[in-house]
Amino acid sequence: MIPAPRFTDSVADLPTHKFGPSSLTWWGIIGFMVIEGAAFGLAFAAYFFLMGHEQGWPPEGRQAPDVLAGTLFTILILLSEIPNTMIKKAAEKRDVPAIRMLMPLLVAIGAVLLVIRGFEFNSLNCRWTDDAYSSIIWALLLLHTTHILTDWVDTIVLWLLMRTNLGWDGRRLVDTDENCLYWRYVWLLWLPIYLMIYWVPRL
Amino acid sequence: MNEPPEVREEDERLAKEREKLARDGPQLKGAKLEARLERTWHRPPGILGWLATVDHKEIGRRYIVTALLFLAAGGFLALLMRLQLARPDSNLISAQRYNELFTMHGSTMMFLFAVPVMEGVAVYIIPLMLGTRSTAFPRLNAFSYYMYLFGGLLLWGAFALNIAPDIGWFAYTPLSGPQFSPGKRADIWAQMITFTEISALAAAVVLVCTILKTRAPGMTLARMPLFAWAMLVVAVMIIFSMPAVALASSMLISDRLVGTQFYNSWEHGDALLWQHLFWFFGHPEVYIIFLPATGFVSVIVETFCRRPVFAYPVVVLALVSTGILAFGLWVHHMFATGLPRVGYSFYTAASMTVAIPTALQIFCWLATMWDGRPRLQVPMLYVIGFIITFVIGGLTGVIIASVPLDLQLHDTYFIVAHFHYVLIGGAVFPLLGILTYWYPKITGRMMSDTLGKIGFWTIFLGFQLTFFPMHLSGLLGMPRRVYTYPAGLGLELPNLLSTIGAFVVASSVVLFVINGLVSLYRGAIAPANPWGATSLEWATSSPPPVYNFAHVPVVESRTPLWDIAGELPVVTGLRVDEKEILLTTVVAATPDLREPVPAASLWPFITSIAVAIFFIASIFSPWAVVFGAIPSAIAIIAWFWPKEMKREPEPVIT
Amino acid sequence: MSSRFRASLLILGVAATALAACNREERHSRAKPIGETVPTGQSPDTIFPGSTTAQPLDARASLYDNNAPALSEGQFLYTRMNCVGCHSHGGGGMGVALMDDEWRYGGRLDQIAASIAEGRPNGMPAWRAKLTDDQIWKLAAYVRSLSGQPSKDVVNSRADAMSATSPATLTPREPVRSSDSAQQ
Amino acid sequence: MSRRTRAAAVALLFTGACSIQHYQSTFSDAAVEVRQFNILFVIFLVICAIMYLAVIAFLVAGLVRRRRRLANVMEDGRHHESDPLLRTALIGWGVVVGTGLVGLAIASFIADRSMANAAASEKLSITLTANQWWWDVRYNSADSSKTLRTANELHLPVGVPVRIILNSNDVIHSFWVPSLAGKQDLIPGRQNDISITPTKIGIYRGQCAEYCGAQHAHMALVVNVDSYADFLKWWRHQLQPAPPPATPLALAGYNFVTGRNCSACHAIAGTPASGTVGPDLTHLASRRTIAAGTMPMGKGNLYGWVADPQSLKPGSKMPTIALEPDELHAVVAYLETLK
Repeated sequence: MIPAPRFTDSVADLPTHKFGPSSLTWWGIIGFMVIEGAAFGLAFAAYFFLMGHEQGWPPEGRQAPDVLAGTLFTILILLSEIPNTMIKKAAEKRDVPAIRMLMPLLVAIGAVLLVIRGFEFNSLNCRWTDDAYSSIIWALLLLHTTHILTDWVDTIVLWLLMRTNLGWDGRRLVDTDENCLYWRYVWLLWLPIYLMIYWVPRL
Repeated sequence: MNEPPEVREEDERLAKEREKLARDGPQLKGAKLEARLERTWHRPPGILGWLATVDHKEIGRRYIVTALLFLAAGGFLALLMRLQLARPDSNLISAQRYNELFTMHGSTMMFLFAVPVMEGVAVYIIPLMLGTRSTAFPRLNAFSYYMYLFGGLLLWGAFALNIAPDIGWFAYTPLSGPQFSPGKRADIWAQMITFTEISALAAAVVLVCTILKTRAPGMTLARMPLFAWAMLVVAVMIIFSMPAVALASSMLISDRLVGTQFYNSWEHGDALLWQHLFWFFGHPEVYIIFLPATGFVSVIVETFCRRPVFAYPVVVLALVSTGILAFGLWVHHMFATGLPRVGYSFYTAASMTVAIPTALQIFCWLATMWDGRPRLQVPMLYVIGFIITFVIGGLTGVIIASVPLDLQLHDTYFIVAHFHYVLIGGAVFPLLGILTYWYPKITGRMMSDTLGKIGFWTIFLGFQLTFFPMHLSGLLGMPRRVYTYPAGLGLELPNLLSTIGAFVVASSVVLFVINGLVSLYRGAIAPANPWGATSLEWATSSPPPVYNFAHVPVVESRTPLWDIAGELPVVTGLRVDEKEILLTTVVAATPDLREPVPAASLWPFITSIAVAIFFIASIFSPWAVVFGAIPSAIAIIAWFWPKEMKREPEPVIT
Repeated sequence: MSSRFRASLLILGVAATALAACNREERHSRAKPIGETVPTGQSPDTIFPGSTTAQPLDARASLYDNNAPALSEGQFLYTRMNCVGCHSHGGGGMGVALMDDEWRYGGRLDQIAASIAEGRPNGMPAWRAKLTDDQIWKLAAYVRSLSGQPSKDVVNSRADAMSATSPATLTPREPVRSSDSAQQ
Repeated sequence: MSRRTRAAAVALLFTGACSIQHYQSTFSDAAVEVRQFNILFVIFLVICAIMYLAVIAFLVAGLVRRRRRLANVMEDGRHHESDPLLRTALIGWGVVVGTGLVGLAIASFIADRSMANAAASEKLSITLTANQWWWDVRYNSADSSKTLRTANELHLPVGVPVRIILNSNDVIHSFWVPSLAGKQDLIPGRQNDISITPTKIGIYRGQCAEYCGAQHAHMALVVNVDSYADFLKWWRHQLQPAPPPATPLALAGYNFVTGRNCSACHAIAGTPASGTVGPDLTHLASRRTIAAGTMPMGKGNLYGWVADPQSLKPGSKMPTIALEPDELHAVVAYLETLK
């Protein structure tokens, strides 16, 4: 009843991992990026929707956030792309020692970023309960902080992994490569948020 | 390269080992191969193994059964509501309880039945249809089921504890906000949303990756079964629409728990923000439920008309364009909110445009029947019932797309009639048809034909009796969501008819369940391909072995099993000592990678427990967000920590 | 009630949740039997600031003090009966502050109810004639919640109005001074 | 036209649907707006019916047609062929559906425009404020002595375009009088309006059409469309303050209502009772219903409502007041004088 097999060719010599769109996890990560992108996009839409029927933005009686902490954060997260790219390249070149050397740097940067983020919450000049404006900028900042946090933890875990001999496993190198991809996404997301929180209210 | 010597030696040793690795092929086939694969793929025994399974067939079965249970529960609530509405000024059910009933009914049907059941069917059948051994990310798949289950239990547990939400499935602010919904009812609703929407998103990612990357060699996008196309579109729609309701409900719950002001119009917020976000999700949601059903219809029509669906490219384009247009319609749920009228005309046009692809699809099915040789077996009967019923719903949809008409009909029983014609006629009928159709593949036995036919006619006629009169109740001025109505408005007769019809429908559902259960033990043993169908799920035994296919099949046309001369072309060379599937390229489906499949694991289950505690606790204290996140994070890390402490023997190819 | 709830929570979570569900979410829309009244133990002339009375807590308090719908109806009355006029949103003004820890005439639910019903010196009018006992109890429950007394899961974070105070779900529970030991 | 429209609508969809009272039904021609609705509705109905019949005809034909010995099916090995005629038919079908929809869209757009234009010329302005679960009605007038407040009942002069301004005090409600016009939401923090030009004297019933909480089902309002003369008569009468109590029983009631609980929430013009939480009671007895259409006005229902509103309309903001029997008699006796 089940049709008999007619053997064509063999896939025995195929590899078990490649970088980029061939990798299954690459598609998974893209999927989750799109999900988060959609969520952020809608949050942005909500921000401009609320801004849309206001005379002043921020609403009168409120002052816009102080830009210092946010700007520091932006500069640092942009700089973090340098070690990030180096790690990505190293992963593709299977240069494990370089990865082992660079990853702690990325982890450290992440830690500093989180500290600065703390100061950012302090420099918003409002509490989330004050009004819808305050609520939405708190929400944006919080949403992005969760992304920093999750990718930071992920980076730490990968770092520990790379320090073992497992680091030489091609599949782990693909993971590293894709973690770098995700970090890029995280700082790309930040740029519009930075503008919306710190500069749109100053227009 | 620059690895240290011990690593290089290790690699060479592994490379030698690789030569000895067991692969399927001419030298290893038949019973011997099946025994080896059985050993490799079977999950650990016992209750723990049951919780740890990552087999898409087991998970799919659980999805389907759970969803059908919620369907029964939601339907039971509908019966209670119909009893209350059978007579005017009835005091059978109190206002508060009735409001809980329709909230539970709507939320259950939309979030706990309609979407999950479609995902469940897809999770079960798609890998078989595509000729692969597993879904992508099987652990994520398991996780998504558990999240869904816990979300459902949360909602119904609350109902049992008399804290059911009473804000409608749409939860409009400010009624659902802190001031007008005191207590926890609304928070429970919002967290149920969080559960189901995480589950749906996870399932969507699994399906997209499965459909794009694990198709059998030769199954180009242009040869992909229409059901796979439908699910691909649906999964992408879920990915774009679900975040909207996630965002909206998070804003709602933070308004309620920590006093944010998103929906407070006195503090620069806006009650309509909720409606925009909710319907940006809520309208695509309807198509997320309907498009899989069109996939079912295509499958059934193809098999029972004995020819491929007419104008395949048109159907595919129709699916895609529906998926895109669905995101441009949400405002037609808000015509009465007083937004600028000119904008409304645009949404009228858009809402009408979306009728065109659907009309074309319907034509293609009818053309297939015309051109083919229809066999009127039970699944085909459901397709005919689908067309007769759904088209009415589609046309009333055109009617309410018009602003002046909608301003009268909006939020009346006319709408209730409309969307039940669309959702029951358009989704549940094909679902019942496809369950009858795939039942032998899933269980290995056929469903009773006579019971099936009786069941079809009772549900078809009962449905018309229930919902056709609702058009009339609406036009006679009966608004939705009222727990009673006064005598003398002419509403008595239509409501009584609806109530009677509801019980007819219920009885036929019971009949379907009985048929399903009896056939499980008494049904005729099903051969591998009882319907003489053409897609790959019929190329393996019924029920399929845990590894789906002994060899990975190769596809050479759009109708593989109809075009092979006796022998099914296959590729060989996958490992049999490790779980492995074949990845192919996205468009041309040429073999690309051998992907190791993760073993069964308890971590997805443990993670879902941690996350469930996290979410439910956060209803009662915002601090739970902080404390709950930690165990969840630990569980997730444990889940993703690579289990194989021995390294993969292949070189990297960049 | 709330203490009993917590105790039983430790013992048997599910049962407790059920209990909580029934009592905390139930709407007592049907008013109390005819003839029942707000406690009149302390009429204005026998009250002087700082007095404490060692009477047991009125049994009916448990119907209101941790009941979400009761609190929100109290909130409705608080604004619509214009308590805001004197007491503002609890911060006080012409009238005393209600969100601090000081209770001149007792911070216990039945004592607050008595204060509302009977009125107090220096301008607090008596509401007995204007509001039903049920309404007075609900109003008292809301007033008591202004200083964070009830458990956090029955209070509203905010009203749909100008935000005057920080969310009730986040207000710390004030200790109750110059009240009596029956306070939970 | 619209009578035929209605007939046609009924004949087409639900035979015999019109054999009953229509004071809350869209099958009506009591206003310009609803008439336009009916015309448009029938146009849509006809075109949709034609499309539906086409589909069903094709379905039946496809199932019953007699087939050539060799069909384009798998058994005959021709399943990759298909009837060339069908391709042209597909295109034809696409064109037909497309044009049909375009036509409907245009018809809808025209109707929408003309309604908007009708709205332009407004003579009478009313402010309707929704509350859980009753309607607060205010007739606006430049002269403040002429603005009048009532509840749960609208009186409109026939033939006069009226603009109703819609607000809400709490949650979202929706104003809907099916026999006169479509609905419009009342949204807290926003202001909507709707224009109606009644063309037929009569009594119509409207109902809140957006779920607004426990008693959503009991939030109706009555619309009286009167001749202009009758409307003015009603108007002048409503501007009068409440008459002083005549009988001693009514006096007792007056004292209770103005001195006790009632006055905390209700206002009665010409008396100390000036609460704004509940409906204005000045001419309560002249209205057709009690508690926003929950029950018809009458002595018995008044007794029931005053004695125990919470079991008649559970959750309503009107508390059950522990009245002694004599108080109850007195209160009802007084309320009955508020004609």
